[in-house]
Amino acid sequence: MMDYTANELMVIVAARELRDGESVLVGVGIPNLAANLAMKLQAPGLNMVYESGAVGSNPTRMPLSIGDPCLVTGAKSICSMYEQFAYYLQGGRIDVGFLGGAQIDKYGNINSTVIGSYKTPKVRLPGSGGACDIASNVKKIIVITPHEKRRFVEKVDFLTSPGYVDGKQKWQELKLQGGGPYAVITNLCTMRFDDVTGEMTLASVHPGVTVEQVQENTPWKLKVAEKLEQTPPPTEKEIATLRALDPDKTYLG
Amino acid sequence: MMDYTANELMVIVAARELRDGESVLVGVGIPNLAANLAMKLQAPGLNMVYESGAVGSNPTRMPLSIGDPCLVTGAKSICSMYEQFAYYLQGGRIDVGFLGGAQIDKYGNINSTVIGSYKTPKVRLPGSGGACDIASNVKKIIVITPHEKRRFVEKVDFLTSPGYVDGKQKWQELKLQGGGPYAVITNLCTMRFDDVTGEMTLASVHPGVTVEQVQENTPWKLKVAEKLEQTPPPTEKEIATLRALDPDKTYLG
Amino acid sequence: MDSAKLMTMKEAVSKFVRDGDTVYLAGFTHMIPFAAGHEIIRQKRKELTLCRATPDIIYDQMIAAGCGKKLVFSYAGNPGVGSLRCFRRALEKSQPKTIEIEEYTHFGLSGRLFAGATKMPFLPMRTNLGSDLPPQNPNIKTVKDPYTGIEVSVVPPLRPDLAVVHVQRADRNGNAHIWGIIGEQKDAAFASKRVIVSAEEIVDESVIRSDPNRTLIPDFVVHAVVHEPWCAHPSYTQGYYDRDNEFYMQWDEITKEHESTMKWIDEWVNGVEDRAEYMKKMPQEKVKKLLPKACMSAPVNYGSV
Amino acid sequence: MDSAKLMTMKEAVSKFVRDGDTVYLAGFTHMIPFAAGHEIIRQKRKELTLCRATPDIIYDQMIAAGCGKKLVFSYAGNPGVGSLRCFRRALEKSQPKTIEIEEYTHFGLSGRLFAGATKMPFLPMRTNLGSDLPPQNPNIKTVKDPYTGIEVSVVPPLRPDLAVVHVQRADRNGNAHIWGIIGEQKDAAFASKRVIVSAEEIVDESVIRSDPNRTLIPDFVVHAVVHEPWCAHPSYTQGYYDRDNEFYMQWDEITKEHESTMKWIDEWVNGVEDRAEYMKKMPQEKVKKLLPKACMSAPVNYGSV
Repeated sequence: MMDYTANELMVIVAARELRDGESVLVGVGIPNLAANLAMKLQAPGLNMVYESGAVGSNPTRMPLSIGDPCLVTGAKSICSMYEQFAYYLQGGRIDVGFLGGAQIDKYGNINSTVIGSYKTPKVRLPGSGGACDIASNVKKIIVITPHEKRRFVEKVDFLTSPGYVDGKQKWQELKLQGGGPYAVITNLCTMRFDDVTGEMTLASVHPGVTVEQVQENTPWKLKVAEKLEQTPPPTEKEIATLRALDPDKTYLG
Repeated sequence: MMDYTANELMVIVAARELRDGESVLVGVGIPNLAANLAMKLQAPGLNMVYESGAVGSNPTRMPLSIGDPCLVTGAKSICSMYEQFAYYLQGGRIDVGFLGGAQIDKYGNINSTVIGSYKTPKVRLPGSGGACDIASNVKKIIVITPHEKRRFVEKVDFLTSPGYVDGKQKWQELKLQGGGPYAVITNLCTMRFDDVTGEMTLASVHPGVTVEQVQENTPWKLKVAEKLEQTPPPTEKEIATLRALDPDKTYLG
Repeated sequence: MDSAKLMTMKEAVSKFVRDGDTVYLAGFTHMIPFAAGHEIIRQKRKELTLCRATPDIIYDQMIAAGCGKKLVFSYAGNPGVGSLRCFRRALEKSQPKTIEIEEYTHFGLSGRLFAGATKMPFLPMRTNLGSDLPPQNPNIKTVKDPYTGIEVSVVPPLRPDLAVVHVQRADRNGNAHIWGIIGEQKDAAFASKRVIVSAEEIVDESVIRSDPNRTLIPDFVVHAVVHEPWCAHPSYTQGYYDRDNEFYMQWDEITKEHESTMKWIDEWVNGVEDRAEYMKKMPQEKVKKLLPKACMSAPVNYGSV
Repeated sequence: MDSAKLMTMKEAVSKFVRDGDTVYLAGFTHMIPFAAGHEIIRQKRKELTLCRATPDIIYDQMIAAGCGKKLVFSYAGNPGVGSLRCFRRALEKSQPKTIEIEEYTHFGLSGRLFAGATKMPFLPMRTNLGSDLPPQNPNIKTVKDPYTGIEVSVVPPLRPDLAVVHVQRADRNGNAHIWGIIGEQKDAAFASKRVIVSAEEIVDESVIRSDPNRTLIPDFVVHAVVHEPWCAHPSYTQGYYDRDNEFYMQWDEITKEHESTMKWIDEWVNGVEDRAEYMKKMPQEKVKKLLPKACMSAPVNYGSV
């Protein structure tokens, strides 16, 4: 078995979630790598859309920001900022959106705005950007995050991007067109969401990880799926393809 | 004094209404000629915007439609249909709009939809197109029309594009951003609108025309301005410039 | 990349246009897809809800041929010429059959399409108030502006079943470059459930990728790609052929009676197999007259970093 | 044609930017007009309401220099790097002075600008619901959709006093060609009462007219035209120079303290006369590294009829 890092594992597990022909709203870093990896493997017809308005980019380097010039030259299409959000996201054209944040809670709500109170912040974070808009409109939200107690909280300090809010009933009342949180991928496991309650549920533990380890790093009593799975380890092909995508280890370092 | 036709006179009188630096929403035919004439004379910096999304066109021939390819090649800018109405008209960027129609009434309301009733039309006309949108949003509406009894009516069969509706009070209640009807130019005279009531008022009679003649061709008792003016006859320069614009007499025939 | 999208207009219409569909054959004066309209007539589609800001000659023909149940429009004239006589005969005399109408202003209808393309719940706009149109069309409503308290006019999104959009050049997956009057081309494609893109030229993906800002329609909203030169005649395609203004004037004569109209349709639509045959039938000196002189854009540098 | 529009950045800022203005220096990552921001700092404008979806380094600098009273934004981060430390210091510690905030999502803020550019009374959008943001921002309201009865989120139009928009090329009247990431460039120009366009190149009007579909900003909404090469550094101009990612990473170090930030500003902003001097001060091997290889668009034919 090959050696791999926690970041490599997360990227590979995330890439496996993508289906051929889907359209993905891609952020920089890990999600960008996951989408590019899926495209090289099982999803050659993946449509990559960037928040900056670039569609079907063909980057010659790993972009530092979603507005990098390398995402423009050789792209399929480019539109304005309002158009990107209006035609693609609100237009219901995006299947998968990747999100991250400082905190995520048991209903998949994400905080990327503030630690502490909004008016008197302990730590002021960048804010929503497109995150709330993505959460409200994509069919599947996938969150990739390190599994740490300070990130997994029972209730987020500030709800930036709605998951199932306080359960699936509330979500349905909001009449958002999106499908809600779909998977949370960490260095330890993959979690999904209960069909009825919308609560985060341990679905698959990664190689060498125990349920106890996951629970230790999750500050509430985590639900476990009836049929708990074992995440298949990365294949040699997955790892080799991934490393070729980030030879300078900009994101895999 | 030079000979000129009724159409030539209308175009020249209309062209005089345009100020340098104004933006004009131009239709084909007479209004197009008027705008082009003004640009060659007192308003070299006139901004011509077409309903089709073309801005600052530089046509090599007289267009039959506002979507003609000659309005595109060499234009300054082009935008989509929704954008044209949204950014330019609703955006409050247009000073003057030219309108015409089958009927116009004493408050400057225009009918270009139907003669008879809407459900069982006697004559079905093309409908609003952009006319109602133009009437609602430009600072000055200028109407150019032959002065005929069947066109001037006390009340239009169908109100396609609002003038002052049933008087200035109603207009103010509607909170439209446009300035309302500004001038009606016919082969006989120029009419303007009463500041207080919004009623059409004879402002200037064209060379050789009497007030009685105008009244005979207007089916209601037409108000006459306290200071009734005489329209100055076309100058040689106006006529020569105009004829050079339509050498084949497509619109001046 | 789904190369199976490339097909003939006959196949595209057969596969994607259904009786009873709400259709939007796009193009504001420019690039009106007449070849698609003719194929729909040949394949005898019926009960269609025909949406276009400007029905133009294309819907006049489809109405005469009996394809339409309803017309959703904002300006039913022959621009610069006069009436659309077939539309008027259907409305005024139910000939060949009656047609329902749903009418907007240009802003209203293009706004409905924009709202459909961007899935807005509804679209507020500064028009319609004071006009007699809203009382005739219950789809035009008002909403109180929560910021000023003023009643504003709103229209609902339009989401056609099918759009046909003609473009200058597309790759085989449907990424489309469009220039000149872009009208409702993009909005029609994004608003519709099924999209046929026809193109004067099918080009390599690298041509599209050399200028992504020119790509108004990306492949993944497109279902069929048809290589159809001269698709738009008697409308035009900027840089490829001029508008046949002469024919637009002749149409007024041709359509004086329903019978004379049908004679033309039988000869020029039902009497030909496809657009290629239609163009072969056209006098060649007329075709030549429609060809423009070249007038190229100054290129831009995207740079490679 | 008002050739008097052509002026230096110093003149443009002096003439069109006033204390207390609501300003929008446009550019989503791309073509951020740093030269304008620096000139505003040099001319000591204050009490500005700074609007940008992504405040980026440019507003971080203006906040550190004390120009801002309020920040209207949707993502206050250094993309791919981390925080905007000057913004955080102002918010968390009122250093150098306190700053008010008004916060939206990207869709919300770009929507406000779009609504401002098109003078919509208000803009309905599918977002904000369920988030904790609306309770913190009374400008985000709801309206009942008259077609479905559902409550939808709405935002009001944004109409800044001043916009600065950097472009690749413009003519001397301000007709501007823009390509690459077009962000909020067009909306900022149309939404604002006064508009400064700065350009890498001033070209003849004939270049603009050779490709009217590329003109996102027409002259008559523009008040000043500034020929300002390298205006956007450390942001970039597609086809002209690359993003200086290295500087974006260095900014995180530079701004560790307010003092170290002001030292940088004193050297690179107040210590130079204008953008030309700023560029002369830059190591030439660094400048060279930012120059891209050529990558030209395939031209299109507009045709002449």
